[in-house]
Amino acid sequence: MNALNLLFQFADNFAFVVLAAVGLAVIFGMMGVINLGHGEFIMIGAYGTTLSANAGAPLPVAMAIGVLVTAVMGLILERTIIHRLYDRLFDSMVATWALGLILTQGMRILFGNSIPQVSTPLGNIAYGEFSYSTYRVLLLPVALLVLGGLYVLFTRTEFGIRARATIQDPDTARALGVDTDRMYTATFVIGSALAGLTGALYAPTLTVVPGMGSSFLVEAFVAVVVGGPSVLLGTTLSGGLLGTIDAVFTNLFGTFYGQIAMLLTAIVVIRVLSDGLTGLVETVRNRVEGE
Amino acid sequence: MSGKRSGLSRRSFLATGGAIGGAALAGCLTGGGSGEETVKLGIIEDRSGNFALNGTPKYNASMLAIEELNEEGGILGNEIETFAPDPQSDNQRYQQLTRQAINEENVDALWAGYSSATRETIRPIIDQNEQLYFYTTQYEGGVCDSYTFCMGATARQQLGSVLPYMVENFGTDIYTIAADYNFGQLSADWVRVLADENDANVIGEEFIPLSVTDFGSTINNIQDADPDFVMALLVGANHTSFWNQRTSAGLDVPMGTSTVMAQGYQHKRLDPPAMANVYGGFNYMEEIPTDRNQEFVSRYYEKFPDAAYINEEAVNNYFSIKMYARAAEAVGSTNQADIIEELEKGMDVSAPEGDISLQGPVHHMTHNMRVFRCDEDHTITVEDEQQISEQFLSETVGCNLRENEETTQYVPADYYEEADATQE
Amino acid sequence: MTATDTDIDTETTEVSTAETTDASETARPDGGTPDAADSGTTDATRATDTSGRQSPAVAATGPGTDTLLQTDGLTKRFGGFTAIDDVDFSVETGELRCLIGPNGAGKSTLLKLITGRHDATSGAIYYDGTDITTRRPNERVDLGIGMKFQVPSVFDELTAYENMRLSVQRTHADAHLDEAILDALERIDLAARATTPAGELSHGQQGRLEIGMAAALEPDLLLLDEPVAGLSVEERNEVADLVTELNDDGIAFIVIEHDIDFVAEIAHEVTVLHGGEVFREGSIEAIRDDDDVRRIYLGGE
Amino acid sequence: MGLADALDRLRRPFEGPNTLGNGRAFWVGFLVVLVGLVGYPIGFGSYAASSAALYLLYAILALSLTVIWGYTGILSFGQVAFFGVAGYSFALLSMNLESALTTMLALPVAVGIAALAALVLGYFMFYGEVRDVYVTILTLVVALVLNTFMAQTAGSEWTVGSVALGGFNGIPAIPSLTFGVGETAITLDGAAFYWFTLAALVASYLGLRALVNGRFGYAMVATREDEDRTEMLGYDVRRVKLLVFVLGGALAGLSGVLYATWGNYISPSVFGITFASIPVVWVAVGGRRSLLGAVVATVVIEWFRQQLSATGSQYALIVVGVVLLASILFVPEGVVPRLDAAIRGARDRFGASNDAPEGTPE
Repeated sequence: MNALNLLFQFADNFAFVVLAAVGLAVIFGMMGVINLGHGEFIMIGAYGTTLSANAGAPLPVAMAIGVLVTAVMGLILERTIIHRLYDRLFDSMVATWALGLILTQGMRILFGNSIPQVSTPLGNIAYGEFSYSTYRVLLLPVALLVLGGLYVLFTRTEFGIRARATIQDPDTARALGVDTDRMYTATFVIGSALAGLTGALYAPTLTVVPGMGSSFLVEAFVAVVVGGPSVLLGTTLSGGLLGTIDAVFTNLFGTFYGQIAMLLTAIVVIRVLSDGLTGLVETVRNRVEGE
Repeated sequence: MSGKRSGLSRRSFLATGGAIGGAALAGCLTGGGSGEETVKLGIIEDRSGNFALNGTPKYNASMLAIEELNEEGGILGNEIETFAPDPQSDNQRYQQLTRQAINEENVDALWAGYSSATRETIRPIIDQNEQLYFYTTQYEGGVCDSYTFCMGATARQQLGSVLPYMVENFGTDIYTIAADYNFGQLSADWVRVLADENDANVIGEEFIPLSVTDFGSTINNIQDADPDFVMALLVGANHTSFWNQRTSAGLDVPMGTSTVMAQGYQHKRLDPPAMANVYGGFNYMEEIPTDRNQEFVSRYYEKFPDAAYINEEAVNNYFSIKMYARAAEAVGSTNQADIIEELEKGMDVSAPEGDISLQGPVHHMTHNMRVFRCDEDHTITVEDEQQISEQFLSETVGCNLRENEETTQYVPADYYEEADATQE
Repeated sequence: MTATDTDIDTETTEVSTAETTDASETARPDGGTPDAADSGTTDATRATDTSGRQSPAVAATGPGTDTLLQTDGLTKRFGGFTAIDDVDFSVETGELRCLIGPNGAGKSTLLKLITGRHDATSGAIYYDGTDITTRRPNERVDLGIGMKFQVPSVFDELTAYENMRLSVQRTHADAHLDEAILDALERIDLAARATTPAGELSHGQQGRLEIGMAAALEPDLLLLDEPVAGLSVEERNEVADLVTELNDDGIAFIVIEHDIDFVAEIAHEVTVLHGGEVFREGSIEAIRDDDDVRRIYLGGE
Repeated sequence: MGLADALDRLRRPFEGPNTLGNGRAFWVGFLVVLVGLVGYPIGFGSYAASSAALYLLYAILALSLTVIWGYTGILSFGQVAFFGVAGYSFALLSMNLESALTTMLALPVAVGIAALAALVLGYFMFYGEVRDVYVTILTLVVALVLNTFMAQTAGSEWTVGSVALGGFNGIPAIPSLTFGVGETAITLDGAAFYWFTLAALVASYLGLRALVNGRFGYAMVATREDEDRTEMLGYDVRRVKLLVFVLGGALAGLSGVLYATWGNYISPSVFGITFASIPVVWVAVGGRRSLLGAVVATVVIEWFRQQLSATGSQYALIVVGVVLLASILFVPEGVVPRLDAAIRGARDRFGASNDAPEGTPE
């Protein structure tokens, strides 16, 4: 087993888990809404990107359009549907599942079963007899940038403080003059935009078809649950853990074992750590501070 | 137009549903499967869900064939009706719709399903009802069934055309990557059998779950093994990601296939050069340069100007519907047992791919197999062409449906040492 | 936000689980809980406190003793914060004991340790001859410990009848169930509201219903956490009567209460908790006149 | 009077505040509908019966989720795991030991295996203090593990006895249920299968009505409302949840066996995320605290989806999505409880009701 292979595969897997999960994690962690249409939001981002690129936009611009389209869609859906479903966790699951159904089939009717795909830019990194797609490897720093950006947004800005106040205690936040409705809307739009970004980033390297969302959903769910309640730390930690496990098991035993190992890890983590990996970090920190 | 037709039958269904039970029962008894006054064909093809990409051209081509037949006066002087629901790529729904087609719509013949999983799901229902059924996808082979006619090329035919070509041109070390399900496993078995017959070696083999979209480790594994060529038997939308990823990773080993381009037209959908240096063994691609084919292609796009591609399966639907019509005319009725008997005598068929023939005793086709090459610009050229008959059932197994009733699927592992993966 | 002592421990855990943003930021609430302020005097109180302490107990409960409940060196820590610190505390059969102390003294935590809602960090709890330290809450209920929470926590969506049925069906066979439920409702004066969803009952009625449900389990020891907080004078008296009546039937009580008049009305013995430790124990009169108790209350507020 | 009283006594165990539809009028309606359902194959033939049988067996799956989710407050997203496990178990048992006697025995054994799987998973979760949405996701992940695992069993090494697991393609040619031995054996297909399924559904429905209105039902409802509080009344909440989960697993298993024999086929797609979502949809639309709601919604939704699919329209899935969205947004408590409330409202307005008001203890 080549060490660089393993490293690149890890980078690839880590980025995939983090990017698949981050939009779902923001919406679930901050609003308590499980978006079963998350995969379809990613699909919309990928369609926005691919269609813009096909229309002649340079790839970075096309990606920005993909993100924007998804964010606007998130805004519209939040104002019309999602905002009625706060505090109704399970209803929101059914509703977003239905939305996913509508989005998938809607795109099929509008654009057909497939659209011309964009090719992957940036060539490859060659080392010895091996090579790896540069673009896929670069998704790791991009994933880290996304996480860093969210960290700054939620901890260092006025908006972030208000948003967190809203989540912890909406009534008090409202009494302090925070427009909590707007905070929820903004959070949902950010979550949608992140899903759109994931779609935009993977548009040049995955197959963009109406049903593509389902390939993100499982990883996203598993990562969010394994991560636990703290959105950013949790997503980062589960990206690290699941990425490593996938890379190692895939390399040792094959792709099937990589998938199974990841799912089994999720089951064990949920069982052993009721608050996910962040719960573990919390406990350890409390213990250290307690001494 | 199909919407209108099925809308009609749906209304009549609702009407019967609303009527008193006795009347509906009487309707069931009189509307038998061999009614002379109408001809009704069941066309159950996916137009939504995972297989919509492959199913839609099949649906289109069926409608084209039926329209052409109707313009010529239909079958036995009757206009052809259709029952054409959308099974939404859901096998359980296929079961329901197949039962509806047989028991309620009383279809005279049935075309249904893309994947072998679908075929195996509905075949018990077909056999139980002794329903004439055409399965048109290129598939793993081995189905010896008194009521099922397999119109697609088998893995042995498809791989048998491309694999010897690859060995001759690139070398003897083969690395197989295949979708991890029944079709992929059996196709990989055939790669081993054919490698042995052509004095080549399979130096590596990897089965990839249908849900996988990330091929980083697979690409590394191929580079590690350093084969002369790869046999890529990948299936479905997720696996299509492989081509972009192998190109961007700089993996430039030539690849042979029986499963991409002719089914999911990846060379049209992906940006060049994703499919560069891919060689496929198929009975049909719409790029076949013959006049007969080009004329067919223009008829198709005239009827469906927005259609994306004509895939291998679409053409199999097209010629088999025409073939069915000829058989019905020959026996002078739509009696299913008579038509099966007629078809079992064998038949020469003029198809868009060329002149081919039905091998009656095994319910399979001798196809005009070509090796197609996709270049840097995604231009398709024909590299090789030969008639290849179905051999596994007719020669190895010795299946003869003219003499014995059967509903079996045979697998190569029972007949070839090389195909038995458990031996290694 | 009003931080009553009961809320301290739950607050700590709640905040840490509700923390949904980056955990590296404000992992825990600021250190300035009311307790941290109190426990500035911990060392001093520990010195005075030793005299009131009982000798380390062995399982001195059960048949042949008068002691129903005994804790031995009971300690509970939340992270770095010690809510209950090495407490030895006992209740006799049929006794009615009040538990008082300033906010953050650990009164509710002690009750939750006894009911099993919290697990002890160290120490042991004996009840009626059994070591119940690691028993699950429902097992402790089966042994005869009942509990009424601070905030009325009846099942809001179920009717008063259905609420009561949940208790009564544990002690009665099907044949007598209906009768027994109505009797139990009668006893707490709620028979007329049997079909009303509990969430629509008044605060006082909910409190009575909850005590009634706990009593219907036929416990030997009932724990009440601030049973009269927020009630009108009339409602308060009804609760006092109910408690006295049940106590007369032989049920022992541990009652947390701030309302010293209410305490005086019902209690024989009073235990004062402070900073997670037993500060004083004695008759209500003695405690009332104790200058140190007065001082910690004033200092604590 | 004597007969009416006797009938009233008969219905008492099935009534109570935990179910909709109490009182004489309801049971008269129930019997009328039941007679209609029993007569359906006679009126409409065996194809209609076999179509309807699918909806009825799905309704048993929906009931299994209602009892777990609606009554006990645990949303299991993985009911299909037990459905599939039982279906596969039945296939492997009946095909390995093919005889009338063994298909008869394979039914309870397969249901038992599903219940055992639920017992193991439930013990693992509830005695490990896994709660709320984490139970939901954990059960979903279990279904997905089974999906991933079964989908890769295409190779010839994955054979149990004489039966290949078949990977993605699944197992075809599963025998139909057969009762009796030798010449006297009755194979359940067409109308007979429909009646058997209907009987299983009615038995499940009535059994659950009796359960939720009895002692244990109260413990379930209390657990749903507030676990800590329930524990303080001496109930072992973990045990309550585990028992309900096992019961739900067994019912889902029964449904799964019926499914496997309905189409003589089972494949890993029963463990997939699409199929896993569907019971949640049925139950949410029907009203998750209503057993009747689950049954009605399942039958109506599945019939509707099938009709739409048969039209071949590309808008079929969009229509399904829109209808679901609308029902969640505008009828959040579920369609059947809403109808029940509307009927009772109308009755009150016209003062025609002689029945005791709902929820009155008797």
